[in-house]
Amino acid sequence: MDFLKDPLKVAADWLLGIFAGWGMPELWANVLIGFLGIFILVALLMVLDIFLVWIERKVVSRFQSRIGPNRVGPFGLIQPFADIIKLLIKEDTTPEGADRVLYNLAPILSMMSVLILWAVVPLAPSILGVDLNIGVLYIIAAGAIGTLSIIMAGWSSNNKYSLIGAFREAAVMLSFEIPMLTVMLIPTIFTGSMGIGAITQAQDTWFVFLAPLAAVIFLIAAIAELGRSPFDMGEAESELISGYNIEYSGMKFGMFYAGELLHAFTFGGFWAILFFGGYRFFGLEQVSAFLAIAILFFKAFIGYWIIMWIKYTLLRIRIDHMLAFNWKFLTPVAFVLLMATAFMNALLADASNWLYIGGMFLSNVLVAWISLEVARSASRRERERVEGGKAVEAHQ
Amino acid sequence: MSTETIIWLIPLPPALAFFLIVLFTNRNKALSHTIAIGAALLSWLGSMIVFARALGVEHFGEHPFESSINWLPLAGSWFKIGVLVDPLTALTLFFVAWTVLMIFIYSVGYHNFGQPEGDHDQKGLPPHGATVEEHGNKHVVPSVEPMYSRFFAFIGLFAFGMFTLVVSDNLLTLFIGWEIMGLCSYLLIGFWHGKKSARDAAVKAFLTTRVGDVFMLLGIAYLYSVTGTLSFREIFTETTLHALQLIPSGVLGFSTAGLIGLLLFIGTVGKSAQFPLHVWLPDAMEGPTPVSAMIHAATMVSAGVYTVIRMFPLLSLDAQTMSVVAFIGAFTALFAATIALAQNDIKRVLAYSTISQLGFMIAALGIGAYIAAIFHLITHAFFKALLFLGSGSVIHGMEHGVLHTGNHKVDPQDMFNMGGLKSKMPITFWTFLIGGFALSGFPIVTAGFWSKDEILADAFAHNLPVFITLAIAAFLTAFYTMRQITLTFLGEPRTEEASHAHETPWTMTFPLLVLSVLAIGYGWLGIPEDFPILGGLLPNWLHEFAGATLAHHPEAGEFHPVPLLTSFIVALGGLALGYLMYRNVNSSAEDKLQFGFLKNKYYVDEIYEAVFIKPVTWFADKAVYQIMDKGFIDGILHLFGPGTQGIGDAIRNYFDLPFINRFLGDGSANVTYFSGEKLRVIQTGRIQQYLMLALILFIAIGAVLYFFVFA
Amino acid sequence: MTIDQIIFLVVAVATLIAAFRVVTTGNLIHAAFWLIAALFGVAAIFAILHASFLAVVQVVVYIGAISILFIFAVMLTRKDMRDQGPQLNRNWGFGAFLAALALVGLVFLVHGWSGVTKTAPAFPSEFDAVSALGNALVSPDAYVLPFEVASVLLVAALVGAVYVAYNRK
Amino acid sequence: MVPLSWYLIFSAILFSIGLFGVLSRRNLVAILLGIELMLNSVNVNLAAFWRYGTVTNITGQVFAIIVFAVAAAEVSVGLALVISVYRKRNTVIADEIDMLKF
Repeated sequence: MDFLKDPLKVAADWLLGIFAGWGMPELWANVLIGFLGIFILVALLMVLDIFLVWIERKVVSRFQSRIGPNRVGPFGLIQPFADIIKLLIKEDTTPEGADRVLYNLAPILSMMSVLILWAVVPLAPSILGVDLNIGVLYIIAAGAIGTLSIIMAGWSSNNKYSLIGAFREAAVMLSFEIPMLTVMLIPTIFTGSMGIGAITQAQDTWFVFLAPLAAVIFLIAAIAELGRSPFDMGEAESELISGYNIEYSGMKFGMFYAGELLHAFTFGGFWAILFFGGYRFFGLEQVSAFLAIAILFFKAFIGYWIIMWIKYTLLRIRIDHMLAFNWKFLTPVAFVLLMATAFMNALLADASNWLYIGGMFLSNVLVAWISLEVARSASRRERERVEGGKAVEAHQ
Repeated sequence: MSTETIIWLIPLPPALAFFLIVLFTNRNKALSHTIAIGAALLSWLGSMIVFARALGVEHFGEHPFESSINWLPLAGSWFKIGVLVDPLTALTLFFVAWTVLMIFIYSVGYHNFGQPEGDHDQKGLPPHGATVEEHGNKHVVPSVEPMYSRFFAFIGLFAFGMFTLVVSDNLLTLFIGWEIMGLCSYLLIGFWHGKKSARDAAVKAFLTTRVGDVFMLLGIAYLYSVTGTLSFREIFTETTLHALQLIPSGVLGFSTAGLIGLLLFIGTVGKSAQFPLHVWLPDAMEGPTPVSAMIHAATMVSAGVYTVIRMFPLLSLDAQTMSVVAFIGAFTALFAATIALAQNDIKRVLAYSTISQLGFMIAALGIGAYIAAIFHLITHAFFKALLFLGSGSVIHGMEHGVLHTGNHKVDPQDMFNMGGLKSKMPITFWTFLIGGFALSGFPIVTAGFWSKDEILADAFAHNLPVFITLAIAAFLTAFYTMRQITLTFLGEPRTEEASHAHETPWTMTFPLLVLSVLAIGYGWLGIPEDFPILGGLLPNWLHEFAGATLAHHPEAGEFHPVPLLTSFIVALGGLALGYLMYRNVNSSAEDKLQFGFLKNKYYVDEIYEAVFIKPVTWFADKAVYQIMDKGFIDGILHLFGPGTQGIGDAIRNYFDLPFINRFLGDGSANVTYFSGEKLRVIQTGRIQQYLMLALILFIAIGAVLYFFVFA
Repeated sequence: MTIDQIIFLVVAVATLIAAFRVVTTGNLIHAAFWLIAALFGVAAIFAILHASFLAVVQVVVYIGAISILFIFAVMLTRKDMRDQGPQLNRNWGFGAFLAALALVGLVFLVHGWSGVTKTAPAFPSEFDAVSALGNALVSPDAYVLPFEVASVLLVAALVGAVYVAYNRK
Repeated sequence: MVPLSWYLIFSAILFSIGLFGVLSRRNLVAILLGIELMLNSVNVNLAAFWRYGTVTNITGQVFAIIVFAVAAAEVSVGLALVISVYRKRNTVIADEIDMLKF
């Protein structure tokens, strides 16, 4: 039973016993076990990544009324392996005039920025890489490394398109970090801690009921952070051919690609953790650690599916519109929401649970409604200015 | 909110309105009057809440609402200021709030809000009317007051002063409110400062009341020096009062209490326009009519009487003071009533009647009729505000006629130019009639009857000469009131202007209606218990309530038929006589009562001119200006001038020019120039070189400090 | 040497090498990336010091924002991608001398200070540095005023930077 | 344990390297890079003094946070100035921007 409850500890104790038997000092043994854990987690994630490719392709084809991969293996399940083999045996080109070190470093950093995120993901009540008390900031910090990898890739490729793509992507990521960090502070307010584990523990009521608007803003910012459509500024096939990764081929491109998919899944997971209770589901997580992991992954897959849904439904937004949307709408709304939440939190500190939830929910709805009204009137004025009075009438 | 908090807040809205209007909204007329009326409404609301809560308190006189805070630190203790609402204050708040609110509303209509700007109106003069073109016809309509917002700011400040005075629990804040009102009355009487008469009236009012105020301040200072406190509740304790009564003051045989009371009373004489300081009140009619109603009928002069009533426990300690008070009150009542007989200006008649009625109250206090004085104070505030506002309405209607005919020589305030307005201005007529009957003491129905009857009854019981004087005054009151009504409203129009007058807008008539209800209804609260027939119907609520203010509850007087009959006779007789005498009078020449000495107010102004003003002017001109200022002070200055100039020249020529200019001035410039020329090469414009230089110096200085200074 | 010391030395040496490359490398883009490496090193030093908040903020602010800004600026201020001419000015020798002098002075001062041999006190078990820092930043008894002034400074810098760099055409 | 002096020496060296960069680089952006190094060395000192002083007294970290804010402001304004200068003068070499001279 212990193994079902807390497999990590059981396994660690078991390994420690073995290593001690070999006469290894306890300190070294612990370090070794830590590295082993990291290795296992990363390996599992990479396997997951392979299947994400398959899922993505299947889902997109269903969106587009196709069947998708169906030749290799049952339901095309072996297809991603075929893809990998193709990528592995492709020629690994490096353009002339490229900055070799940075050029080769970029895909690694890209992958790394995703993988280090999993260090703070609470997979189950007892399975948590590092319980950082600043987990929320850590997510942003990892995003900063992702930005870095894109800049590196864009610059070192010695290609205009890739540089432009990298600039755009960096601008977008820097900009959307702000509303993202701001709304991530809202679960922090509810919890009183920035630790991801603590945030999950605190969600007796899913935070999405307390802060629906924050969840929406987080999703939008996350999509922008991922560089997925409709915010895929960095790639923008029709304008920049393929943006920052234009010059990459073979497994290096594969790492960007896999990194992007895993990133999307990871943010689906963070969405679930921050707003949908993480591994919690009516006490089921207490039954077994594996059940908790399953719940978390199920939620993360739903988040991932929503991200895909948006990606394959909406068109790309122009870069200036997108930045304006962030700076003139999303960021102010996030700030206002943060202030409103802090205010309500102080106001309802001693209120009953239901009153607290109701007050929070209503304040969110109110902020959303007001900001939409303001945005609507502003955009109407803008449209009148740009198109003149008659054009507006024609629109209506 | 607790009642105490509300009381603290009552005076505040008008003051805020004053600042808001003066600082921000004075360009927007509608906003300004909205703010002012809103403020008045808030104060009204607060007053009504306080009043209602006061009614609900058992033995309110012993447990008034009071609250105080530390204000000025004194050696070892604090001077406290605070608020106090006892029955007297509650009643005063009631009528002040009502009249203030009504007057504010009335002012909107009076200043022609909503009418166009005048053709050639200018600030400081009353509006002259504007020409509008309608369907091709040009005609003249009233124009809006050019200083509209300023007016509302001033009356807002005024209301602040009045509320402060009423709710304060000590003489000092009372005096502050008192002085704010003095300032406001100056500003408002001189509101149309383009008119010389208005300017003069403003200065006169200010200076005359100042005479009273100085004595009042002396009284306050004396009181403080004797008792060490100015708080009413602390002064009116048995021990303090007893002490005040026993210590002789050393002046004319007055006790300390008597002398202080007398000094405070002189303040009231100035504020409430009692003889001999009454001269300012009729002249103050130069101000806009709402001001006349506010200052000179409902509130400010009431403040004087209120203060005397407030200090009654002190005053009543000394019989000598009381007789002075009674004498001045009774004399003023009669004196002013006689002057009112011969006045032709509709507002001046009311002004003298105000003086006369205030005399009634003072006389009532002088004979110890405390409750009667309160009662008359309240009823008088209502019906006198009503009469003033009514007269303003009449004047407004007449001005309308003047604008219609275009004959600006016709004085719209002269009663002999009116007549027959009853059918033109029905609402004004009926409300004015109610007010006039209340003033006359028309039996049973009106509030004025009950209060005046109570004064007469008390006077009959205590002091017969006063009773007779007041009875005559009451008779004259009824007479000149009916004269006024007859000349103004009855008969046929005597001028074309009068025949073109018409009713004023609802903002003016609505306050009239409200006030006329109060002018009638308020009297029913104070019917004596043993009055025939009516006595038992309603309990004498006012007596119970107001009497509780004093430590010793005053007994209701025995009913006696003589004063009652007197009241009936003087009121009805005066009214009848007035109507009979004036129903056929068509011009001032036909008026048999236009005696010179009455017309000229017994030459009091002239006497003052000769006795006080002329000598002072002469002294100021001759002694102070010619000899002291011009001869002596200017002479000294003329002596200084050339001497200083000589010294200055010397310093300039022998020190400034050679030493400072040449040596220091030019020399330093040359040195700077030369050194700059040499040093400028190190300014390379290269930031890193500067930084290196700074770093070298930093390291060098650090090393020197480390090794030599701190070592 | 304990593990702590070894880790510290490795990180410190790597950081210093990166920093040295920042000031000597000819390629400015490389300099910017070397700066990123050096800043990572400093973040690691913060982590060794148990200043976890500072470490993460170092990554977010310096690497996530400031370095990217540097890279942008480097790219915006050049007509082509190559660097021309020497990257050190004529007085670099004197500059190196002054920097060395400053180092000597600082080391001398550090050496002469009595508190230099101090070792770190045990980290209190129930002490949460992040919440303590948060409370200190917004507590009126502590540092709310500098915190607000810093906020104002940031806003002023934001507006000023936009104004200065705005291309009026 | 790592002695305090190691941190201090480390930050002194980092500071001197930054100082050298500030004094010797020709490019304005590179000068700013040097300034960043100097600021970082200060932060290391602040954090080290916090850790080695009274840990419950958070002043050192607060100062470091303020330094972060100042650094961010400095860089944004500094780079804006550099870009502005580059637009006007078409150079970012510090020695060539010397209009403010005799």
